[in-house]
Amino acid sequence: MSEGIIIGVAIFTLATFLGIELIQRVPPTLHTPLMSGSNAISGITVVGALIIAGGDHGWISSVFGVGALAFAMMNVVGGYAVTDRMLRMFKKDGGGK
Amino acid sequence: MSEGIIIGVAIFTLATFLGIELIQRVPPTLHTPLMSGSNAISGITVVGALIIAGGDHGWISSVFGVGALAFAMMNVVGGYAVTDRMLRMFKKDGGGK
Amino acid sequence: MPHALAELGYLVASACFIIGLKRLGSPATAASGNRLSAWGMLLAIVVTLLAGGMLSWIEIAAGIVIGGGIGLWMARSVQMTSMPQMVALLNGFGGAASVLVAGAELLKAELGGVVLPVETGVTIQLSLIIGSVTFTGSLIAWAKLQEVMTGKPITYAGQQVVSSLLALAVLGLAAWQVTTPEAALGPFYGVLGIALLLGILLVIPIGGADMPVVIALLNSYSGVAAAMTGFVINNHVLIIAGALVGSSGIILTRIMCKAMKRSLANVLFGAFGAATAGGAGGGKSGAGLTVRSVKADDAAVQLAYAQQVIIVPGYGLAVAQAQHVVRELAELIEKNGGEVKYAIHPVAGRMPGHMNVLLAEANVPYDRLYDMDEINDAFEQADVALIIGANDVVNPAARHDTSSPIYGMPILNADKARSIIVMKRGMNPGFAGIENELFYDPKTAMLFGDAKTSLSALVSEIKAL
Amino acid sequence: MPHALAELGYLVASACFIIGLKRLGSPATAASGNRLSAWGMLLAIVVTLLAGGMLSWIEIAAGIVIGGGIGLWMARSVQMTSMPQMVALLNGFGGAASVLVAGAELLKAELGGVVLPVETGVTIQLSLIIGSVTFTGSLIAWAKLQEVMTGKPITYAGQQVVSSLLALAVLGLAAWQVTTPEAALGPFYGVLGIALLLGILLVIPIGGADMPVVIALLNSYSGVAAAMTGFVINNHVLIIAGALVGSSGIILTRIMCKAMKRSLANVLFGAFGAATAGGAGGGKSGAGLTVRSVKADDAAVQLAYAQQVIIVPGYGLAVAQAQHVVRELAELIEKNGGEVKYAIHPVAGRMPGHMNVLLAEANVPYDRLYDMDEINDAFEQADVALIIGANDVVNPAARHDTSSPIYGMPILNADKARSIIVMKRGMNPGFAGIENELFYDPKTAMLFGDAKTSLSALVSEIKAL
Ligand SMILES: NC(=O)c1ccc[n+]([C@@H]2O[C@H](COP(=O)([O-])OP(=O)(O)OC[C@H]3O[C@@H](n4cnc5c(N)ncnc54)[C@H](OP(=O)(O)O)[C@@H]3O)[C@@H](O)[C@H]2O)c1
Ligand SMILES: NC(=O)c1ccc[n+]([C@@H]2O[C@H](COP(=O)([O-])OP(=O)(O)OC[C@H]3O[C@@H](n4cnc5c(N)ncnc54)[C@H](OP(=O)(O)O)[C@@H]3O)[C@@H](O)[C@H]2O)c1
Repeated sequence: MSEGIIIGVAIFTLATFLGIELIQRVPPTLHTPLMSGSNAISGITVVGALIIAGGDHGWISSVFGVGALAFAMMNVVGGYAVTDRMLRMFKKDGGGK
Repeated sequence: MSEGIIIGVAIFTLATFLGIELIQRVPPTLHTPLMSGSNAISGITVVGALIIAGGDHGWISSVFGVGALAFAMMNVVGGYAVTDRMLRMFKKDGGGK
Repeated sequence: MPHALAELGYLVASACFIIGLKRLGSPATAASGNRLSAWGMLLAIVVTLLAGGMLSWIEIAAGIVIGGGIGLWMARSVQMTSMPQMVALLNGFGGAASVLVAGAELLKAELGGVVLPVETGVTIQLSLIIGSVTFTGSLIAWAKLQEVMTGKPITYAGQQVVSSLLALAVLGLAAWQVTTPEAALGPFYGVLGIALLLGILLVIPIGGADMPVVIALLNSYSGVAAAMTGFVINNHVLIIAGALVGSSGIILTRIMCKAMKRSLANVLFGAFGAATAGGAGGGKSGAGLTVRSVKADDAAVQLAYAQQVIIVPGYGLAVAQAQHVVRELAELIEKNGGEVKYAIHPVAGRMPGHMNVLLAEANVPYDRLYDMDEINDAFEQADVALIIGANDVVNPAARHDTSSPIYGMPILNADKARSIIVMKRGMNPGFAGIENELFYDPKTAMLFGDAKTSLSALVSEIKAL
Repeated sequence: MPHALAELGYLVASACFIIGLKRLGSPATAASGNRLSAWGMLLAIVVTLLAGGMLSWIEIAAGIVIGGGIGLWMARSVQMTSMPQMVALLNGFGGAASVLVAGAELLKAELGGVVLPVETGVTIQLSLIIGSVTFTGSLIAWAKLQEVMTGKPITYAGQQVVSSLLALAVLGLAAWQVTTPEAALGPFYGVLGIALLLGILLVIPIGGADMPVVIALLNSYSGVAAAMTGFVINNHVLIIAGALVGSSGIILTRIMCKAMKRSLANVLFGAFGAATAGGAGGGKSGAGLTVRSVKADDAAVQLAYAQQVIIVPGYGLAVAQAQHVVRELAELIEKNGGEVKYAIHPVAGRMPGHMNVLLAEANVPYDRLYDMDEINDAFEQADVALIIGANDVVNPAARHDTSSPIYGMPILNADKARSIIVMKRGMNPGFAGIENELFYDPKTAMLFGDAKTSLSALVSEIKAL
């Protein structure tokens, strides 16, 4: 096992602990936006997709790369936009009156 | 700047965020043991002290290494032991009756 | 862009995700938190574009425009009542992206004759498998919720044996690929095909109403898949973001299971809704008891003169899309001098926070919505508990009937109110497929009909008073 | 032991620290959490011993035995009332260890003719500076609390200018060392000497009663110093553990400042307790008002027949070491049919949680201790509020006197009780150095004398009734 992977595991472990602490505090009111918002974060694979799509690997780049990029972008843009739409509706005092 | 230092910064950042989340939840009842207990954790420099003391650096090892080791061990042992002493006193139902 | 600077950019992006998630924890800061998280994502994308020595800009532009466009269109056009499906679909896309990235890395190595280090091989396989299961599993969840396919559990003899064997086969093929230095694409296709199939097979035996739990779990998987991809391309922002999402999904899964008092294993393998639904019609409390039905005009009088009204929304509110009329009714009651509160059960609807989102859409201020623990003592002082399309979450059997499938689930004390009005279309059971004795309570009046129609009728009756 | 295995061991140790800290968050799990954290430390030590190719076992054994022995002896023999000093001392030792490790790394390089990379140089200097300030600063804090030196702020003209200049000098010397490739020990000694001096100068102008804030802050520094040492020796367990302690110290500092309604800057540079203490004797509310004094026998009667008694402990309880007698008294009152609760103000005493630890030592169950928010409404129903060596935390001036230094600090509503008994030795002000109008309230009776003596008298009087 290389050292790189252990550092990766360390980072993964820390981030997992942190995620647990952060999410446990979210009140039920916000669980649906939380789900779609965290879902958008998992679209971070867009970074991997860009590296593949932008590389010089012939059909792998154009098929896998562009496919991955499109999927990841749907996840990212769709996730953030829909979460924002939901959250903009949350108001403290009925402004709609 | 080398990559190693950025990974270090990443780990430091994650651990700091995590520390903040963890400590914010500790009720005032436990603030004193928390202080001494986290103080004991900062004795982790004992690892650095061991590496110096165990190395082959002549008087640096024997003076700085052993000195650091003794200081760090006081911090570690004293901190954990005194925290344990305090915490063993916390009881839910007056057992002393 | 030098490597160290790129790493620093990724670190800042990670911090944006963390702080964004933290701010998602309170209604007042949630919107800004989500935007911060989005800025972090943009930063990660820009850093990658600048650092990566991109060659094929046309491909990149195509991918971004197509994906971003579809995503934006979906986010704009989806109805608030279809949020669960939407999350399922997006989740599936995330899984698919992980599969494609990991697949590309594998193909590059195999076709280029490069022997990957074992740990990279392992993480590629994990990313492929988890991503594939997430992809097809999410699509099935979407189909069930969208009612493109039956919401009933699909079971067959030996189901779990088949699934277990397929899982073993996938692991075996993956191990083979990792340990064979020669280039071979067979196991890759095998792993891909079987994992995709497995995603389908694991989700079809789960009832449609359990889909929210499945979605939260698959959300967690998509995070883990992203983290694995991070190991593959050795990028820490993927690991951090993936781990955050992975833990968030798991926590939400646990919260839902706890609120329903069921184990995760029971949700995944219990085929809930198949057996119990059959017994619904002939439930024991139905025998010999009578239901008191009421017309809208009488109910309107009762509500118009009530001092304290507690509204209990449930899944039927979402089905009827009645959130706007509810607010109208509440405002009318308040104009007549009554006080209106909303009691939100943690698993009302089909997704955690479902009711909150619906009512927020209708501009109901979130400080009028009370969690179960906050409001349960207030029912005793309420003149009317107005139950709109809710069923299981107010079923008193959860308190005393040890044989009930919902026994032990904490419920809203609507039965403690001075009087109760229940709006539903007929006597159909709710998600758990069981009778509700509350409907036979002498204090209860049933206002039958679609919730939206009934509510509109109430509104015009009260206006006419 | 191979390198990767050692890394894994360190990772497990880090997880022990994290889970340990998490478990420290609830009284029921705190003791096991602290032990888990200690096991993590042991693991880290063992891993280092096995992986490091240790040469000089005698030195190591000497360091471990001496340090561990002293630490254990201190932990065993310290009195619970001296906890703040103990933490200060241990904290200083941690800082000293960081200094020595970083110093050794620097000396090795300088004497061995090795040119360190800039980032290593920078982290070594940070570790040296922060560690030195932590070391001497903690020693001063200890001396003030132990009353080895005066607890009063020591100030002189131009103090902040001198400190600022020294701080600049340290930074300049450190920068010089880092940027000079030639071996040079001058700047090293300079940095060390000035930083040690700075630690002293920064803490002497702070009043003894503000030491807990200083200790929490220095605790944070010692964590940061450990993390910097982690960067120097490139070891992640040091970085993680150091960061955890660093953030924990900062949070505790913030909690304390908030509870006192003062800014951190005011604590560090305000020389609190110097100016204000002077005005104490002639406080305005003292003029013309009279104090009602009471004897132990009368107070005993009042307590013996009270239904609801709320005990408000403060710093005087710690000074008098009266925690055991308090419990005895409470048990007596309960035997007579009364109910006793303890009201704990967040900054009662001289350290956060100070009262909790003291009362826990006397075996008072922790569920009898109520936080300010939980109990403040209960005072109105209390027959007697028994104030034992507390002063500022029950001073009503905090509510209405905008000119008071404690204005705005939330206080315990002891003045709302039907009657109030205050135990203190005389009319001396508390930590904030101000008069307390509560003592002049017609409802208040003062029982003068050392808290322990008065309490013992009460106990025997009640027994004799
Ligand atoms: N929220 C979550 O995260 C989550 C996740 C998984 C499972 N669940 C489960 O879902 C259930 C939620 O309980 P619930 O009380 O909200 O809903 P429910 O128990 O499923 O009951 C919904 C009721 O609404 C009525 N309804 C349907 N369409 C309607 C319409 N157009 N107008 C008026 N009424 C309508 C139905 O009766 P009619 O057909 O007679 O009208 C039905 O009885 C719980 O059992 C929970 O465990 C929730
Ligand atoms: N807890 C923390 O973390 C922390 C940190 C920093 C600062 N502080 C500050 O410390 C103060 C704490 O308030 P407090 O009400 O607990 O204490 P206080 O306001 O300092 O008052 C303590 C009182 O106890 C009396 N006393 C001293 N020795 C005694 C003895 N042997 N027997 C009986 N009485 C004795 C003193 O009066 P006599 O001399 O007349 O007896 C004094 O008025 C607050 O101002 C707070 O801001 C607290």
